[in-house]
Parts: sequence; structure tokens; C-alpha cells
Amino acid sequence: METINQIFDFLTDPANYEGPMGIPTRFYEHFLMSFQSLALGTLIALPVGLYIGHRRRFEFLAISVGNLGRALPSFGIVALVYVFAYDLPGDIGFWPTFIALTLLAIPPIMLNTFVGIKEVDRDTIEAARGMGMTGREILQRIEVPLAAPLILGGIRTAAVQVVATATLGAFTGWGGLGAYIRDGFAVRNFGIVGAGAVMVALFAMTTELLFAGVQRVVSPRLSSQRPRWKGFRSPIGPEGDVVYESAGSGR
Amino acid sequence: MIVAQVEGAPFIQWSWVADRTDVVLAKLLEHVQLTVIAVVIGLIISFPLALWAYRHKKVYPPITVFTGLLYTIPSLALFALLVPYTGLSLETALIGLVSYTLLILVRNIVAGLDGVPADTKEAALGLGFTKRQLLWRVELPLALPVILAGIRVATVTTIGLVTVAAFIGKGGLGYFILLGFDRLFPTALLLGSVLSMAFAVVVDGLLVWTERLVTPWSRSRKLVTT
Amino acid sequence: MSDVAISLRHVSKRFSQNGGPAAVGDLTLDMRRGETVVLVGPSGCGKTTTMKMINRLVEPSSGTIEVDGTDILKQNPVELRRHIGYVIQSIGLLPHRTVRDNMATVPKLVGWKEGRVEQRIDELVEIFELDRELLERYPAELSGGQRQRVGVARALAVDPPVMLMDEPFGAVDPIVRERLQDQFLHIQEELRKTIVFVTHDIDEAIKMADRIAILNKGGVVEQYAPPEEILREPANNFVKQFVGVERGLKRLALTNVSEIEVEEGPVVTSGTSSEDALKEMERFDFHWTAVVDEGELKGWVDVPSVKRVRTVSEVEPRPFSAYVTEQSTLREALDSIVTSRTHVAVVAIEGQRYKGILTLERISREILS
Amino acid sequence: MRSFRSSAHGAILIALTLVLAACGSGVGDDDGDSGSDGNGGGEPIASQMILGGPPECPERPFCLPGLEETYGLEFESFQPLDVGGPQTVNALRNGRIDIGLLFSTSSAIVANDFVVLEDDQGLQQAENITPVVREEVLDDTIQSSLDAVSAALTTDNITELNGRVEIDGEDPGDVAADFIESEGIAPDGSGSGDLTVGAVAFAENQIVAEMYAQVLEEAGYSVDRQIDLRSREILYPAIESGEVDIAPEYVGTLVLFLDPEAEGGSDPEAIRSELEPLLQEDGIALLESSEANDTNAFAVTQETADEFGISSLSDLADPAE
Repeated sequence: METINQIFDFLTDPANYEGPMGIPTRFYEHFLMSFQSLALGTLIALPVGLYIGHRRRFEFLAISVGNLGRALPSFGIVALVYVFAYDLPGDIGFWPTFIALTLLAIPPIMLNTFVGIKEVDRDTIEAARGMGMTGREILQRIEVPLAAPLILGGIRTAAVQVVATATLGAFTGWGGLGAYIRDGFAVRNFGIVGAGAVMVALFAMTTELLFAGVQRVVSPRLSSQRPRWKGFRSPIGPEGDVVYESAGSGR
Repeated sequence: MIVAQVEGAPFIQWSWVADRTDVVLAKLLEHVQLTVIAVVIGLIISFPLALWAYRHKKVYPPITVFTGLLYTIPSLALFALLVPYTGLSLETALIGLVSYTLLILVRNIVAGLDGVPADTKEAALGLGFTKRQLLWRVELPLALPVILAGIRVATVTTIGLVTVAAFIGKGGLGYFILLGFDRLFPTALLLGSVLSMAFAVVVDGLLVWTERLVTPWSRSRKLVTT
Repeated sequence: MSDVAISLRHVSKRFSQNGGPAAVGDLTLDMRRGETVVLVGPSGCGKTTTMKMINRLVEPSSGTIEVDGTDILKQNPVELRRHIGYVIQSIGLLPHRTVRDNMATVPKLVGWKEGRVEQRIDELVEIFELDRELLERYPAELSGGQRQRVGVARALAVDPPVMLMDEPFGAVDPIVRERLQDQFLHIQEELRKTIVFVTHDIDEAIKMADRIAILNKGGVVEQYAPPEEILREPANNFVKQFVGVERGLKRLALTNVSEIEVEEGPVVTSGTSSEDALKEMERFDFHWTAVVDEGELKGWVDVPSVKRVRTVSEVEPRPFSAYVTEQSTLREALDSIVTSRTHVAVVAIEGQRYKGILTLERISREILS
Repeated sequence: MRSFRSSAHGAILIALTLVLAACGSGVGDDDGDSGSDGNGGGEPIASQMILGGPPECPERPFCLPGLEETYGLEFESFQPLDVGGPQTVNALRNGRIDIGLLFSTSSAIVANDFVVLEDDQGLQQAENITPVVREEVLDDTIQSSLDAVSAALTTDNITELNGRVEIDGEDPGDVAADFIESEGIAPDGSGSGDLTVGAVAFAENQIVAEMYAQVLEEAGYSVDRQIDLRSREILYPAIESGEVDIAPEYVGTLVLFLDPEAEGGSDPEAIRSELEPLLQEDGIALLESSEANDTNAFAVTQETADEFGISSLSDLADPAE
């Protein structure tokens, strides 16, 4: 499998670790872009999800955004945003990639937050109201903590999707780890493509494990969800994924 | 100034779309074909894997780690890495797409089987079901809702990923997205994205409908009181 | 020995390999055909494990178990289970099948023809007095009591000679449980199955059992006898403590009025003169007497009301506030003795034909014998 | 438990601050020295310029390596973009890059009045558009049909066709059809069987590929199109493996692609004699070349040209005043 040797050579060649095209720079670019877009996506989606879940109004909005978000091809979003935003100032491809990734991050977070809050047991809320808690206190002290595992699940799904889709950003002229895939593919050097793929996969895997850890720390006693599988909890993939249709909880 | 977008021209050039309805149809067909085959093969592979993992718990972690690893490889890279071996062919696209469905399908099948209440299984065994009968007549039917949910997520994800295969010429509706992207031509881009999204929503609805149809018992109708 | 339906010889079950305590040590037990044997005892006494060994849901570690004379280890376990009814507390109806399909499960497994299956389902609906409209429903739509009856019916679908029941009525509320128990006793009288019934409730055991096996930790049989015998002579402290207080009352609940002879009590007819009536009351040292015409119980009159008249007929006899029939239990008789002003339980068949009376002494004499 | 719950809120707050900081930097690090500052005295002009071009440029003899060897130019950095398409044109127009690689026949040059720096030391080769066909499928009908197309193609008419696609947004297929009709190109002879025409995803290559496909369809072949491929590095192996049968090629870049030490030069015949044996090894035939010549052109905006007073590639080596 000479591709594997090529990958190994590329990753071990010190020359690839310097300069603007070097691995550290592009890794940092990829991290920064992913973190920024995820953070902005969370900032937008979380409050909306909390509001809809708490107030139980515009529920249809959260559900359709969630489901449509899953249906939208991420490549489509990146291309669409590029066509309209390529002329914005800043590095080439920065804004198109950033906006596209933020849009991608919103649906899973909003849907999971909404479902997480909505599925908090009504009696607990009644009891809290009975004790004289205000709406805000209920949200803060009871709803958010109980919904935390599902919310984190949503952020986790969004994070992995953002990290993976950031590779497509390279085609808009932006950098990131996707640049190795783009450049390798263009000159048919599959060692570089493989190296790019391995790095992105590792990045996505660590993101997944990081969030899985946080989720497990937050959720052992809080989550009313039955643990999906005794013993080994698979850390990868859309764990926090919520398949939800308005008719009833599809979970 | 968007190079390909002449001032004054309507945002979406319907005429452009109207001229090539045959191409649109062909690409939609390719998209459907790729999605269906990928999910079906995904099921054929993940079903035995899930059963094996369900029966032998210790096998589950390695399977999920392996399928998880496949899941995190960016789709474009996976397609590109397959090109030297299987060329710019349907096989390349399919291998890539199938490998993405495995994690979701295996996990949901196992979760579905794991969700079957122990006492129902015990009662069935007590009545005289063999292990095989237990699996096909009790465990799988009861696991069906969760399995179908897995198929839904896998299908919708696959529909999205097919578009990326446009980079190796087998992208279904992704052809229009790539064309629109290369030429900064919104009409083609919107056509590709909206159509594949609509296709995903329709398939999603269809699968929800089949889930209802296939599991009449899961909705408890009015409780009969004596 | 031929009438032994199930025999357990030195049966043991050890779950942990590394020499932990055996769930069931060395159990030997015989159960006669058509007999309801109840295994009762504290949790961890191996009652459920023992029961599950009979249909090999739990494989015995050692010893032999024979059902209808054949060693179960020689039979194919699946085949074995198809001919042993099996009911558990959570019932385990197949949620994805209608009530009809649930009941038809075993008949179809053993390959009955469609017609025979349908005919059997009609019989079961008859026996268990199920509402036909339920047949097309799903288990989730039934009440606890209904689900329970369907569960037992399903277990009896192929009319198995032996039935295993693990706390079958545990999951329903007391009132429904009472009704289910009575109904089941009624059906058992008809069907005369050999039943192994597991419960932790001693009262249920006393009510349902022909014989009770009181088990201690590790499947040790502390006593294996009919309920009356266990109540009357608990074999040891464990049994005494397990059966608990009110043993006497529990025994009373077991014997019917018809099983003991009734005492004579003061009886007059409407035509009796007041003096004779007074003499009759004096004879028994009672301050009242029953009025019976041609065996028809009219009521009772007391000394003061008789004194004022010449014949009993001029006095309006007062009805007995409580009376017992031959089917009532001694416990019910005791209850009416204590609650009625006459301090006596009048025994009348179908509430009219006077038989006699039962006094407190008579009943306590019965207990002490 | 208390600490974890507050940490969940804390995480969100941290995210908020980071985003704000990053947004600033996102825009901030637009150090795009759009070439107008011109302060570096003594430094060669090129060292202050960002070159934009297809991702394969750093590997291609006629691109970065060529500029270094032939003209001794070192650029500040290279920005990977598309193959002489809208990305490169827009990056040049809004100053993200200072010098961009376009095709000489690209209509964007005239449309944006870019200045093509003269290739005074003849780095670029003759790039006559020439069909290459797998020998296995080649027959007289295909030969004569494609030759007819090559005969009709000229640098001027292909540039005009490019404009209709790149500027007016027409479809390569429609433009090719008009051209075949107006030039009266017709296949002589007929054939049957399946053929696949390939092309790299830029306007001119797709237009010419459509011409080949439509003429062959008229001759009776059923033609499949793979005209979205990302680069020659993907297209050429596809021809070798038989997934693509026919593709429009550029003799100069092709010969260097197959043998980086090849002579090349500006005489098409010389290049063809070098190229044919190389293609023979891969079982590929080189048909008649067309007169249309589409070389790589390094273009700058008019302002950049005036500001640095440059008109040829070698001017870039001079120190900026």
C-alpha cells in the first residue's frame, strides 16, 4: 500500500511543518475556524432553543430547523454561501467558510436544546413553581442542568460536523487541513490527501471524545435517559442525535 | 460583480433549468440510485455485524471504534483516496458512502435490540421460542422503531454526502452544486442544493410513514377499561 | 408413584463457579398430578430458581427432575417448554401482537391447524370470561387485570399438564388480585392442572395451595404440607416466624362451615305459646329464640317481647343482622358472632333454611383440636 | 454537582468572548498588502506580490518552478485558487492576489482590462488545442470528425466562446452547439459504440469537449461526459485506465506534464514530435492540432501595472523604486 508509506513520509517530513502551508499553521487555522463557528453557532442556537423549549412556543421552528439542517448537504451550504459571500473582506474564503460552518452548527444545537428542555419532567417543574421559583430560576436551576446532557450532545454533533466540513472550505481558497486534501487531489499525490484525511479524522475523533467525556461527566446522575448501551458507550458519530418529528418524540 | 451573473438577469434563471430537465432527471436518478444502493449495502453489512455485537458484547467496542473511524474521515478525502484503486467509478462513490452508514446503522440496530424488555424475552423463551424464533419474531420486531430511526438518519446523511462525490464525477445532484460553485452560478447551486434537500425531506417523511405503518402497536390507542 | 407429576431428586443450582453459596442446595420434592404446590419463602430462598429449573430456563447444576416420568435433561428444552405453561409477574405478553395472536402463540409453535387454534381460543375466552372485543387489541391497551388473565390463558393454550407461575398476580392491586385468585381457583377446580406457584406472600400461598413448600435460603425445605397442617403445627421456628401471627385466624379462613357439625340452638315456631318459648330460651339459657316455620327462618324474638303475648305469632320476629351459609368459612362465622347482638352465628342454607347456630366456644374448640 | 452545572454556563461565556476576539482577528489579519504600498526599496517587485493560481501550480513546470528558473522570481506567497476561473479573476479584481494565472484566451482579461505580462523569455510553450484519443477506440470516423473540429477552431473564436460562458453565463453545451452549426462542422462517416469525453472543469476545456461530444453523437456514437474533473492529474490517468476515451489537450503543458525535461518551445511541430512517442507508450493517439493557442498568461490589474511600471515577466525581477 504505497499510499500509506506516502502518508507516513509526508507526516514525518520536517519540511512540512514550517511556513504558512505547514501543518501547525493549518492545524491552528482549522481549530480556530471550527471553534469560532461552533461558538457563534452555539451563541445563536442555544438561546433560541432554550426559549422555545421553556416557553413551548414556535416549537415547529425548532423541529423543522433541526430536521432541515440534517437534510441540507454541507457541500451545498459551503458552495451557496461562497457564491454570495466570496467578495467580503478578509482572507480569501474566510467568511464563506465561517458563515457556512456557523449555519451548519445551528440545527443540531437548537434541536437538542429544545428537546432537552421540553423533555424535562413536567412534575419537577410544577414542584419548582410550587416552591415559588421564577421562570428564570426554573430555567437556570432545573431545566438547563437536566437538559445539559442532550444540549452537549447537540454541540458535540455540531462540532464533529463543523470540523469535517471545514475541509470543504479549502475549495473556497481558505486554508485549514482541507488544503492538503485539495492540493494533494489536484496533483494526484494521494500521500498528501491521506495525510490531510488522517489529521482531520484525528481532530474530529478528539473533538468527539472530548465532548463525550464532558457529556458523561455532566450526565451520570442528571440524565433521565436510559444509558444507550451498558458498559462501552461508543464515543463516535451522532450520539447526541435526536430524530424528532412534531407528532411525538421520535427518540 | 459575480462573473457569471449578468446584471439585470433574474436571480434564478428558470430558462437555464428548463433547458436541461433531462440532465436534472438523470442526475436525480443517479442520486437516488447511489443513496438506495449505499443504504441497502450498508444494511447488509451492518446487520450481521450488529447481531454479532449484540450476542457477544465484547465485540461491540472494536466495531464501533472501526466504523467510528471511517465516519470521521472527511468524505472528499475518502473518495479521493479510493480513486487510484477503483477509479472515477460508481464503486468509488459507493464504497465511500457505505462506509459512512455503518456506524449509525450498527449502533441503532444494537440499541434497538438492547431496548427489548427482558421479561418479554423471558416470557417468549418460557413459551417455547427457539433462539432463532426469538430473534425474528420478538426481538427484531420490537427493535424495529429504533432501527428505522437509524435508517432514516443514515439515508438523510447519505443523500447529503452523495453531493460531495461530484468531485469524482459521480455526485448526482452534486453535479449542479459543483457546476454552480465553479462558475459562481447561483441558479445551478440552488437547483442542486434545494433538490437534494427536498429529496431528503421526502425520504425522511416516507420513512416516518413506514415506521408508523410497520409498528401499529407502538401507538397506544385508547386504553380499554373493563 | 404414578400419580407424581413432577419429581425433583437432590436438585442443586450453583450460579457462581468459585464456590459461592448455592442458590439451591440439595432439594428433593414431589408434586402430585392436579395438585397446586406453592413454593414460598423469603427472597433468595431459590423458589424462582427452582421453578425455572423445571422448564430448564435455568439449567440445574446437579440432580434429576422428572416431569410426567421423563427426565427433562433428556428432552429438547424448547420442546419441553412448549408443554409446560409459564406465567410471570410482569406477564410478558408480546407487545407487538394482538391478544388473539398472543394466545395463539404456542398452538402455532407446536403446529396446530388454523381451525383448531381458533376453536381453542374460543374455549379460552369462555373459561377466562374474556370480552371478545379484546382479542383484536394490543397488550398496551389492556388493564393490568385483563393482561393477567390473557397471560394465564396464553399459558394454558395447548392445555399443558403442568403450569409454572412466578408471582403471577404480584403486579395488580389487591382487589383485582383477590378476584383473579378466586377466578383461578375456580378454573383450577375444573382443569385440575399440576401447578408450581411461586410467591413471597404467605396469605396467597395459604389461599391457593393444596400443599405449601416453605423454603429457606439455599432451597432448604423447612416444611412441605397442606396449609392447615402448616398453620396448625408449624415445623419449626422459621416456619412459625414466617407464617407469622394470626395463625389461628388464617386456619379459620381455610375450613368451611360445612366441614363441622352445627350446634343446636333455641328454636320455636310461630304457633309456639309464649310459655313454651320462654321455657325453650331458658333451656339454652338464651334471652332470645329463633322462629322457624317449616324450616323457613323468620327471625328472632326475645324474652320481653314474648312475655307480653300469648303465642309467638303475635310478635313481629326481628331479622338476623348476619348469618352464614355452609360455604362460608369459619372466619366469616367468627366475624358475624362478634358483630351480631345475639353473639351467635346463625347457619342457614341459602339464607332461609335454618340449620343451627355456631357459638364462640364451638369455633375455638375446633381450633384447639 | 454544583460546580459542573456552573461550568456548563461558564463554557458558554468563554465561547462568547473568544468569538468576539476572533471575529476581530478574522478580519484583522487581512494583511493583504494589495501591492499598492510599494514601500520595499531594493527588493524585487515579485517578492511583495501574492501569486494566485490552480493548486497544481507549485508543481507545474510552466508555473511557479518555471517562473523561478526562467525569470528568477520568488513571490511573497502562493494562494491556491481555481483553474483560471472566477475565483482567480475575482481575487485579482479585489486585490486579494496581485498576480494571477489566467488563460490567454480568457475573456475576463479584456472584460476587467487586466494587463497580461509579456512572456519575453518564452517560458510558455505553444499550447495548441489538440484532441487525444485512446488508440483502442480510435477509428476513421472519430479521427475525421475531431479533425474537422480542430480545423475550425482559432484562438479568436475560442476566446469569443469563452466570453459567452464566463461572462454571459451561457452553458458550454449550448455554446459548442452554436459553434458547430455556424462553422458547419459535420462528421463524415458514421460509427457506433460508447465513448466518454473528459475535460478539466474550466470553460474552454468544457466547450471544446462538448464540441467533440456533439459531433461524435451526430456520427452515431453514444457519448458520456466527464467534464467536471479537477485537474489534468485526474483526467490523464482516467484516459490511461480507459475511463475516459477522448479529451481536449494543450500540447505544451502536456509534453512537460509527461516529461518535465522535454524541450517544448514555441514551435507546435517540434512539441508534437516530442509528444507523440510519449503518448504512444500510454496507448494514446495525438490527433491534428488546431490553430487555437491558449497559453498560460500571468495577469495583473491595470493599477498594479501602472504603479510598478511593469509590462513583462522579467520586469518583476527589477527592484521596486
